[in-house]
Parts: sequence; structure tokens; C-alpha cells
Amino acid sequence: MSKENNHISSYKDHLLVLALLITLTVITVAITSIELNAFNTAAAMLIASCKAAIVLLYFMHLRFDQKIFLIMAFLVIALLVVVIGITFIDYLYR
Amino acid sequence: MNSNNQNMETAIHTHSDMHRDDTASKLGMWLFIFTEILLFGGLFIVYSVYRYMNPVAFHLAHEELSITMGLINTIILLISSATVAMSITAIQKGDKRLSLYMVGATILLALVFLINKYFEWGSKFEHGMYPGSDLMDMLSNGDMLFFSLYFFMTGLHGVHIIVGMVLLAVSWFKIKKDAVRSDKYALLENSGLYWHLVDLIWIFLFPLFYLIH
Amino acid sequence: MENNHLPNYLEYRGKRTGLLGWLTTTDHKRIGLLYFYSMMTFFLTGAVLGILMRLELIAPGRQLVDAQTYNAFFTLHGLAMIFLFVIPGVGAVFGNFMLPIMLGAKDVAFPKVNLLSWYLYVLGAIIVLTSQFMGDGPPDTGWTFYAPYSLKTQTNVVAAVFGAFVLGFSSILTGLNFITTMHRMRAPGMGWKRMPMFAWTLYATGWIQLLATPIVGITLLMLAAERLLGIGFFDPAIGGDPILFQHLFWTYSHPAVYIMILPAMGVISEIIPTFSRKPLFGYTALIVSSMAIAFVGYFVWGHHMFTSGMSEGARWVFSFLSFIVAIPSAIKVFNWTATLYKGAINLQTPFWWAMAFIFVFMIGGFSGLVVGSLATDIHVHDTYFVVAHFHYIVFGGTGFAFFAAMHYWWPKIYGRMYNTKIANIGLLIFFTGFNMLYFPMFILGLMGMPRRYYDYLPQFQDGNVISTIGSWIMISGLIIIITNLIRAKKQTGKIVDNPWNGPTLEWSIQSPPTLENFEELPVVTHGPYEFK
Amino acid sequence: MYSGASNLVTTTDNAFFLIIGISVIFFVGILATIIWFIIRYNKSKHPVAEQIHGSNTLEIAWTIIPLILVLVMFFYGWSGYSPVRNAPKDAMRIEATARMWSWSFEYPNGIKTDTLYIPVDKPVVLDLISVDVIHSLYIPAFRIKEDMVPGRTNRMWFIGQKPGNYELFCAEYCGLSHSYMFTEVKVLEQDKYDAWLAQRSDTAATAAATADPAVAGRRLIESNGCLACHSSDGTKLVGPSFKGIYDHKQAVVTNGQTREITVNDEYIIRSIYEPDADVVEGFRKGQMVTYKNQLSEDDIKLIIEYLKTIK
Ligand code: HEA
Ligand code: HEA
Ligand code: HEC
Ligand code: CUA
Ligand SMILES: [Cu+2]
Repeated sequence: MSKENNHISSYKDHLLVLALLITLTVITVAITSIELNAFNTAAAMLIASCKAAIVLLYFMHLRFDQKIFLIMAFLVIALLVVVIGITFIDYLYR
Repeated sequence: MNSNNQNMETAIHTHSDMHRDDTASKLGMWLFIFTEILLFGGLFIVYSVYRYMNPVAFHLAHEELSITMGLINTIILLISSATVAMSITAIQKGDKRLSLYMVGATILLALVFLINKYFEWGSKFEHGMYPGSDLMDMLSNGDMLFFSLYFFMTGLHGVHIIVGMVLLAVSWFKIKKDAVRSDKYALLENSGLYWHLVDLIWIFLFPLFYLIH
Repeated sequence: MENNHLPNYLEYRGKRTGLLGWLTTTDHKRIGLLYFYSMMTFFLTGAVLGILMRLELIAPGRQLVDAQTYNAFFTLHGLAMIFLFVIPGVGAVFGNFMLPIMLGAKDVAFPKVNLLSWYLYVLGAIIVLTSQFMGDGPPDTGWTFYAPYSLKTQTNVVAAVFGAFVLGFSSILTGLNFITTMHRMRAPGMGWKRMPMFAWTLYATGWIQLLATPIVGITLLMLAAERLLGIGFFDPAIGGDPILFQHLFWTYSHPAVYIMILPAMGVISEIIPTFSRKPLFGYTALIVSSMAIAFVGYFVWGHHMFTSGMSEGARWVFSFLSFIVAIPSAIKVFNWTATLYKGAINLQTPFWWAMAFIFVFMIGGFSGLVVGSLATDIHVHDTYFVVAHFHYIVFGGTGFAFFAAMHYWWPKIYGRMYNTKIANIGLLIFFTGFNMLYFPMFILGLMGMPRRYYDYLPQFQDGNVISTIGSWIMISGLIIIITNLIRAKKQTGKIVDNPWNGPTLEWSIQSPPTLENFEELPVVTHGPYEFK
Repeated sequence: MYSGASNLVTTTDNAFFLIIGISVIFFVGILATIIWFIIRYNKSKHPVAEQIHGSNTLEIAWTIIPLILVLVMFFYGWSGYSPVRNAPKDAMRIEATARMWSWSFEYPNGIKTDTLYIPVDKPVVLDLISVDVIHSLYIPAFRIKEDMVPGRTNRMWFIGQKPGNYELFCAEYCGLSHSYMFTEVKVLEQDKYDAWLAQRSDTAATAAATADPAVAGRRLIESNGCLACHSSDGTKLVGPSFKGIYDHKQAVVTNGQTREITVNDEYIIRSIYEPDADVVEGFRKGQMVTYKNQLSEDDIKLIIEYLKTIK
């Protein structure tokens, strides 16, 4: 803001992003309604992650803001993923 | 001594105004969002572990939820995310009226989301499915875990919706009173960030509870 | 006023005065003191419980209280010491007071949020303490709240859990505040590589507070929901997994031990250069090691669960990582030692405290290696060996650093000097008592005495008697130390701005500081530990 | 140390000595250095400090050396622990059940005891079962411990290598009488063990068939750990005393309502199968867990016969 962040996204961009998100949502519903077994979960989570990334980058402005926010957000999410992974070292190999 | 102190008082006030640091408050909000991500992260761990341990029960239980309801709510939240983002663009461009409309629309959409949720939960309650009910006690282990998580996670998400609405409502009044304006909109921006977080969490809750099997 | 001092923050009168002035203050220094006074109250509560437990354990069989009361004692003792004393501990008291000054700032980034944290702290504490008197009696789960016992017991667990949840909130807000302060409020010229070590350790701590606390928050919330609403998460009777509770609990509570120790290490890193008149040896290495402790410390939680029936692979990974996390601590100890080399060592009370810290911290840390190793932990897990480990490192580490910080910054905070001779004697007695109290516990643990035991077999008595006597010696030391400090606070006399010739910014201003800390914004031109 | 009581003692104690040994060397070394510096570079002797900022060589050295040492420690800990996991196939199986606050051990031939009897030099696998909360079976002399988690079965195994009696503790906090949840392991020579087993199966069988049902009932009460909570002499423990209980009029709380009942067969069966259905006034719900899977109705009949005898 003020000096540090003067990028203003246009209304059109917001609407485009929204359209993209809704499309992705419809796609997940479609994909998961057909039987794909394990792939099902993977596809749903992959699309959810894409949607989350879009929200973070555009709606939450990470793409245009100072890089530090992007780095922090990335590290935090990576941390969560590693924690889930380590927890599963227990559950997968019991 | 007394007058000395008086001077100090005023000195602080002018000072703190001069040193308004919007980036600091944005950083603060981001840090808070990280905390929230980990808060739900804990629940995601629980969810994934129990899903792993009870795949069949989770599959069957999820069919009790209505995909249509979930889909509608997802789209509502996505739109509300866009409206709040546009309200920020509007305030940045100095368009107070549009900004007010957009924040208003966001709050309204949030309300619709909650009403939707109310009916969704309500229909479960009608069938005797609510925390602590006899029906719930009779469920098989996996079903019990699924619905416990369902109520807990969507419930906690609902609480976040309400907090977000309060923040947005405050922003609305501040915009109205010109306390939030084109050169000073940190409050709106931060409320917007918080609102996007609420959306972000739902983006994961939706497939986890309604879709995957 | 003496010495032409400007009115300091203690004398300053704003809109509200007296008690109300304190309770509505947003001044980081006053908030630091609010934390200090409330924390000492809780510490003494926990400490008295510790003494009572030691009395009970002086001989097998019933001495003072019955088993239920004893179980409630160690639960409250653990809760008070961990959640009310060492977790906020050094950070909330000395971090609040010193961090902005060390950075050359007027206050923290969000002074009102800072006050809110304190209120949440007190609220959480009150909830935890009232849980003792409400409902069906004091909780008796141990501070770890392991399910399913915590789901089954009839005692008032929900309130205690909820109190811990509120305390977590307070801790998160403090971390958030400090991190933002360090990112945004450093004085001109104070680059990241010019921040004092204490600030750096608070930075690392802040991240743990932010990213680990919510996990225990949500876990405790689930536990409360399970007890109140009967929805199932952890009860095996409905398919829940009690081990998952342990995973989530320790995902926070292991990082939490680094919340406790990192600021303490920061204090030691301030004291040693000041009294050796030398820059901190390996400043960069110390920064890296702080961040490494915070980071790796996040992934070792499973070492509390080696006997729980975790998978083999998980035991392997957690043991391995536990050893890795010892390395950054080792680096710190080596650098502190090296800082003394070719210094001009000034043997003052804070320095002695720092040395006592290193002594007990090493013992605590080395015993951490024993419990981090698989074969040996199978034997000593949940025995007095672990009790000895964590008292050495929590009390000996964080507690000693807390006292070291008190002795180091007392003149800065109150502008009064204590009697150093009495302080040294107090320390000596305290140190002797401390080792006598906790060292026998190592032996008891190796002999196989389990912890949380109200009663024990006769062969364990010798160790317990020595330990109990040690606790009395330690009380005597502590009473000397505390009265000495309180007397200093009251006594009038010359105010010393910089009694130790400290190099960092807090020593460049008057003691006690003025409300705004600096009359004019300092401009920093060199690293934190430059002498002459 | 190195008592050789079980097959795990040597490896575990080796790990102890290695870790403690390295630690003591470092501890003494660092302490000596500090003391030396304090004396040598005291302000009075060395008034002007040299402004040294650090040394990369040293930093690397004291990262790498401890790293290697901890890896060695890790390795010893790991290798000392590995045998704990791999039980031999031919090991003897015993089912160990923990409940608040007693132990029960069931042998392959169906005998139950509250003390663990094992033959010397024979691998023994314990299936660890808990019926209520987490307990932990700990035999200090054997250097072994594993939690007993309700809802799942953990395992441990060991070889008792020296005949004798060893303590067995509950190491995981499990409520009021956690510290009294204590029993013994008796390691017997093979022939003595066989004799014990024969005698036990004998008495168990005869007791069930011929002897006084009250004696059999008493044995059941002992082996199922009822006495952890119920005394037979009128003392109030966690649960009401068994003394004079039969035919006694009792106030109980059922679904929140207090009512008066007479203790009879039906009520006792209910108390044992659904302890929370009627809660005796002045006692706490949720302490006693159902014995549905442990005691048959016939068993309870015997217990009742015994209860009738203590007036
Ligand atoms: C301030 C808090 C604190 C700190 C800093 C630590 C530090 C460490 N802790 Fe500790 N721990 C606790 C607080 C803390 N702990 C508490 C409260 C519990 C009990 C909880 C409960 O159950 O109630 C516990 C329990 C605990 C356990 C579980 C024991 C059990 O229940 O069975 C383990 C197991 O691995 C462990 C390991 C370690 C290790 C490896 C370190 C390491 O970080 C230590 C590193 C330090 C050193 C190694 C010493 C300095 C180094 C040198 C002088 C150089 C030479 C070094 C080498 C050659 C390596 N701790
Ligand atoms: C910072 C943390 C901290 C501190 C400082 C202490 C301090 C003490 N602890 Fe601590 N302890 C824990 C953290 C801590 N403890 C934790 C986390 C547990 C685990 C709980 C659990 O199992 O859940 C535990 C468990 C624990 C046990 C094991 C209980 C069991 O497993 O059965 C014991 C037993 O001796 C004990 C003793 C003591 C004693 C005697 C002190 C003393 O050193 C206290 C020092 C204080 C004084 C010496 C008194 C000072 C008083 C004055 C100056 C005022 C004078 C007033 C009077 C004399 C009335 N503690
Ligand atoms: C963990 C402790 C515990 C154990 C072990 C235990 N009980 Fe109980 N028992 C209780 C408590 C507490 C009550 C009272 C509350 C209730 O009725 O549930 C009780 C109540 C009873 C009653 C009703 C008593 C009355 O006065 O009406 C009977 C009969 C009984 N138990 C039998 C047994 C038998 C037989 C066993 C062993 C096979 C046993 N109990 C093991 C705790 C225990
Ligand atoms: Cu069973 Cu402790
Ligand atoms: Cu740990």
C-alpha cells in the first residue's frame, strides 16, 4: 500500500479469476462423480490446491505484494505438508 | 511535571499517526492467517488419519451429504471472495459507492451461506443426527468419526464466517464514515484477506466432505 | 528527580492513574511488568505445589495428602509451570520490556493487541485455577491430558483444557506482535544482521508460537467437544485413536519446549558478551542455530511416544531427528564458551547465573540425548529420569535464564541495584539445592521408578529423601534471591543507567527508561556487540 | 547395570554407557575450558579484551564433530532397540490385560494369573491389551516397556535369562491408583515352571468342578483385579466394599434419579456387565468398566456365592 504496494487489480481480472474458480469447481464435481477410485481423491485434492493457489495469488494479492509474504505463505504451507507427511510415517507403516 | 506529561500525551498521538504502518498491520493479518491455516491443518491431519483408517465407512457416510448443497455454497463463497476483492479495487480507485455495495454484497452472500448451512444441518438434526444424539451413538465407528468431523469442521468454519462478517460489517461502516478511504484502506484490505482465508478453507472442506470417495 | 532524569515509565501519569493506569496501559514496559508480577504469582503457586509433592514423596505411603490430591497436584504443577510460567516466561516479560528498546523502537507493533495478550493470559490462568474448585474437583490427568483417561475421568478437565486454549491464544498474539515488530520497527540502520541475539531468538520463538500453538489449540478444543457434546474423536470405544491425540499434542508441545528455551538462550547470549567485553563469538552461527532449532524442532515430536506403539519407521525418524536437533544447541554452547576466550571477564551476578545456566543446561541436554535414543528411552520413558531431564532443562534452562535476566536487567527496569554479595550467596545455595533436588531423580529413573507415582517401593526411598532435602535448600536460596531483589526495588539511592557497560541499545538510555524510550530516534551504525 | 536379567540388558546398557560416556567427556571438557577462561581471562589479569568475532573453521569443526558423535549414538540406540521389535516365531504367547488398576495374564492353556510367570531362557511374547485407558507394562530389570492402548494390541517380547522375581510397574499414568498398579514377574527354571503350570491347571480345574463355589468365586475376584477397587473388609476404596453387600439395601443413581434397591443376583450381574447403569450413591460413574468379555454368567454366579460369604 501507499508506497510499497500500488498495484490495483482491475474488476475484469477479478471476474476472470472468479470464472476460472467456478469452472474448476464444476470440473471437480464432474470428475469425482465418475468412479476413478484412488485417482478420485488425488484429482480432487489437486484441483483444490490449484484453486487455493489462485485465491492466494490473485484474490489475496500475493503475486503483486512484497515477495516476503509469498515466501512466508509458501513455507507455512510446506511445513503443514511435512507435518502431515511425518504423521503418516506412523500410520502407513503400522 | 504535570504539564510535561500532558505534552508527552499529545506527542505520542501525533507520533503514532505519523507512523501509521499499513504494511505492519497487513503482516500482522498474514501471520494470523498462518495461525488459522495451522488450526485447520490440525483438523486436516485428524481427518486424513481417520479417513485412512476407515475408508469404507467414510465413503458410505459421505453419501449422506448433498453435493448440490455443497456446490451451491462453494459457488456462493467464491463469488463473495470476488466481491470483496472488487470492493478493495473500488476503494483504491476512490469509488466509495461501489465499494460499499461490494462489501454489502459480500456480507449478504455470507448470510446466504449461513442460511444454507442452517438448512443443511437442520435436515441432519431432523433425522436425529446431531452431536450427542442417540442416533449418533448408534453409528458405526467410522460413521461416527466422519460425522463428528463434519460437524466440528463445518461448525468451526461457520464460526469463522461469522467473525469475517463482523469484520466486514465494521469495514462497511468505516467506509461509510470515510474512515476507510482511498489513501487508508488497511482495515478493508485485512478484512478481505481474512475473508479469503474463510474461502480458502472451504475450498478444501468441500471436496473432503462432499466429493471424494 | 535525581540526575536530571526525565519522568520514567513508572512515574509517568497518563489519562488514568494508579492501578487503572496499569491495567489500561499499552506501554510495552508496563505490560512486561504486568506479565512479570502475574507470572511470579503463578510460579510461586506451582512451586509450592512442587514442595508439597516432594514432602509427600519423602517416604513411601501416605504422608500429607491422598492419591487423588497428589494427582491433582502434579497436574496443576505441570500446567502452572508449563503454560503459565515457562512458555510465556522470558519472552513475555523480558521480551516485552526489552525487545522494542533493543530495536530502537518506541513500542511493539500492536500495543493494544499486546495488552489483549496479557488479558488473555490472565483470563486463561484464572480459568485454569478455577478449574481446581469448580465442577467435580481438580483435574487429575497430568499436564499432557492423554486420551482416553482425560475423557473418562470425572474431574473438571474441560475448564482446564479451555484455560490452556485461551493461554494459547495469548501466546500466538505475542508471537505475532514480536515478529511484526522486528520486521517493521527496527531503527534506521538496524539491519537484520545488527539485531541483538535476544531479538533473534524471540524471532525464532515467534514463529513456533504462531505455527505450533494452533495445533494444540484445536486438539484441546476437540477434547473438550468430545467431553461436552459426546462427538467422538479420540475415544477408542468409538473408533478414535488415542495415539493420534498424542501426535497432535506433541506436535505442539515439543516445539513448545523450544518456545521455552530459545528466549532463554537469547538472554545468555546477551549476558556473556557484556561481561566478557567481547562480541558474541559466531554471531551468524548463533542466528542460524536459533532458526534451525525452531525449524527442526517442529519435526521431532514423536520422541515422546517411543513406547506408544508407533510404527517402526516413525520411531526411527523421530529418534534420528531428535539427535539432529541437539546439534544447534551444541553450537550455542560452544560459541558461548568461545566468547569467553581472551575476554576481560567481569565476575558479576548475572554472569554467574549464565554460567550456572550452562552447567545445568548441559546436564539437561545430555540427558535429552539419553531419552532421544531408542533403546535407552524404552527403559527410562515415563520414569523419574525424564522428570530429571525436564527439570534440569526447563527449570535449569528457562528458569535459570529467567533469574539471570532478572539480575541483568533489574537495574534497567527499576533503576535500582541489588546487593550483589547476597545475590551471589543466594545463587550458590539455590544451585546446590537444585542439583541435590534433581540429580537423584536420574538415579531413581535408571533404577526404574515410574513418574506420577503417589507411592513407591522402599528401595527408592534414599533418592527421594535426598531430593526432598534438596528442595528445602533450594527454597532457602530462592527466598534469599527474591527478597534481595525486592529490597533493591524499594531502596532509594543513586540511579545507575548502565551498571554493566552493556553494549546494546537498552543500555544507551536512562534507567528506568522514559515512556518513549528514546528522546530521539537512534541511528544504528554497527553490530550489536561492539565495545569501544 | 549389566545384570543380564533379559536379552535386552546388554545392548541397552551399552547404549547408555556410550551416550553418557561421550556426554561426560564433553561436560567435563567444556566445564574445564570455561573455568580456565574465567581464571585466565579475568578482568584483573586480562583487562583488555580482544575483539574476536568468530571463526568459520571452528564453527564447521564443532558442527561436524558432534554430528558424527550423535550419529554414532543414534546408531547404538537404534541397534540396541531393533531386537525389541523382532520376536522369534516360536516364542511363547501370553496375553497381558491391563485395567484400572490391575494386571491379568492369560497363558496358552487358558490359565489366568495376576503375576507373570515365565520360564527361563525362553522367548515370550506378550500381547498387550487394555480395556479402559492407556497403561504401560514396564519391567525395569528387563529394560522393556510398551504402552497398552485400548482399541489396539501392542506387543513386546523378551527372554528372561535369570531365574528370580522382578518388579513389573504400570508406567503410564492411568488415574487414582496408578502407583499401586504393580505386580511381579517370576522367572522360573523350566522344570519348576512346568510343575507350576501343572499344579495351576489342576487346581483351576478341580476348583471349578468340585470345590466350594465360594472359593472359586474368591479366586475369580482375585484374578480379575476386583480387589483394586473393592475391599472385602469394609474399607471404602474406589468402589464400595464387598463386605456385607449381598441383600443389602442400597441407594443408587439410575439415569440421574436416585432410587433404593436391594443387592440381589440380578443387580450384581447388571453391576458387572453395565456398571454405569446403576451407580452407587457416593461413587463415581465411569471408573468400573464392563466385564462382559471377561466374566461369563456362570463366573458371576460363583462370585455371588463368594459375596454371600463375607458378611
Ligand atoms: C526447555 C525445554 C526443553 C528442552 C530445551 C529440551 C531439549 C531436549 N529434549 Fe526434552 N523434554 C522437555 C523439555 C525440554 N527438552 C520436557 C518438559 C519433557 C517432558 C514432557 C512430559 O512428558 O511431561 C521432555 C521430554 C523429552 C523426551 C521424552 C522422554 C520420554 O518421555 O520418554 C525426549 C526424547 O527424546 C527429549 C529429548 C530432548 C532432546 C534431544 C533435547 C535437545 O534439544 C537437547 C540439546 C542439548 C544438548 C545436547 C546439550 C548441549 C550440547 C553440548 C554441550 C555440546 C555437546 C553435544 C553433543 C556431543 C551432541 N525430551
Ligand atoms: C518450569 C517448570 C517447572 C518448575 C520450575 C518445577 C519446579 C519444581 N518441581 Fe516440577 N514439574 C514440571 C515443571 C516444573 N517443575 C512439570 C511439567 C512436571 C510434570 C507434571 C506432570 O507429570 O504432568 C513436573 C513434575 C514434578 C514432579 C514429578 C511428579 C510425579 O511425576 O509424580 C516433581 C516431584 O518431585 C516435581 C517437583 C518440583 C519441585 C520440588 C520444584 C521446585 O523446584 C519448585 C521451586 C520453588 C521453590 C523452591 C519454592 C519457592 C517459594 C518461595 C520463594 C516462597 C516461599 C514460600 C513457601 C516456602 C511456602 N515436579
Ligand atoms: C476401576 C475400579 C473397579 C474395578 C476394577 C471393579 N470395580 Fe466394581 N465398582 C467400582 C465402582 C467405582 C463402583 C460404584 C459405582 C458404580 O456402581 O458403577 C462399583 C460397583 C460395583 C458393584 C455394585 C456395588 C454395590 O454396592 O451396589 C459390584 C457388585 C461390583 N462393582 C463388582 C465388581 C466385580 C465383581 C469386579 C471385578 C470382576 C469389580 N467390581 C471391579 C469400581 C471398580
Ligand atoms: Cu495403569 Cu498406570
Ligand atoms: Cu520433546
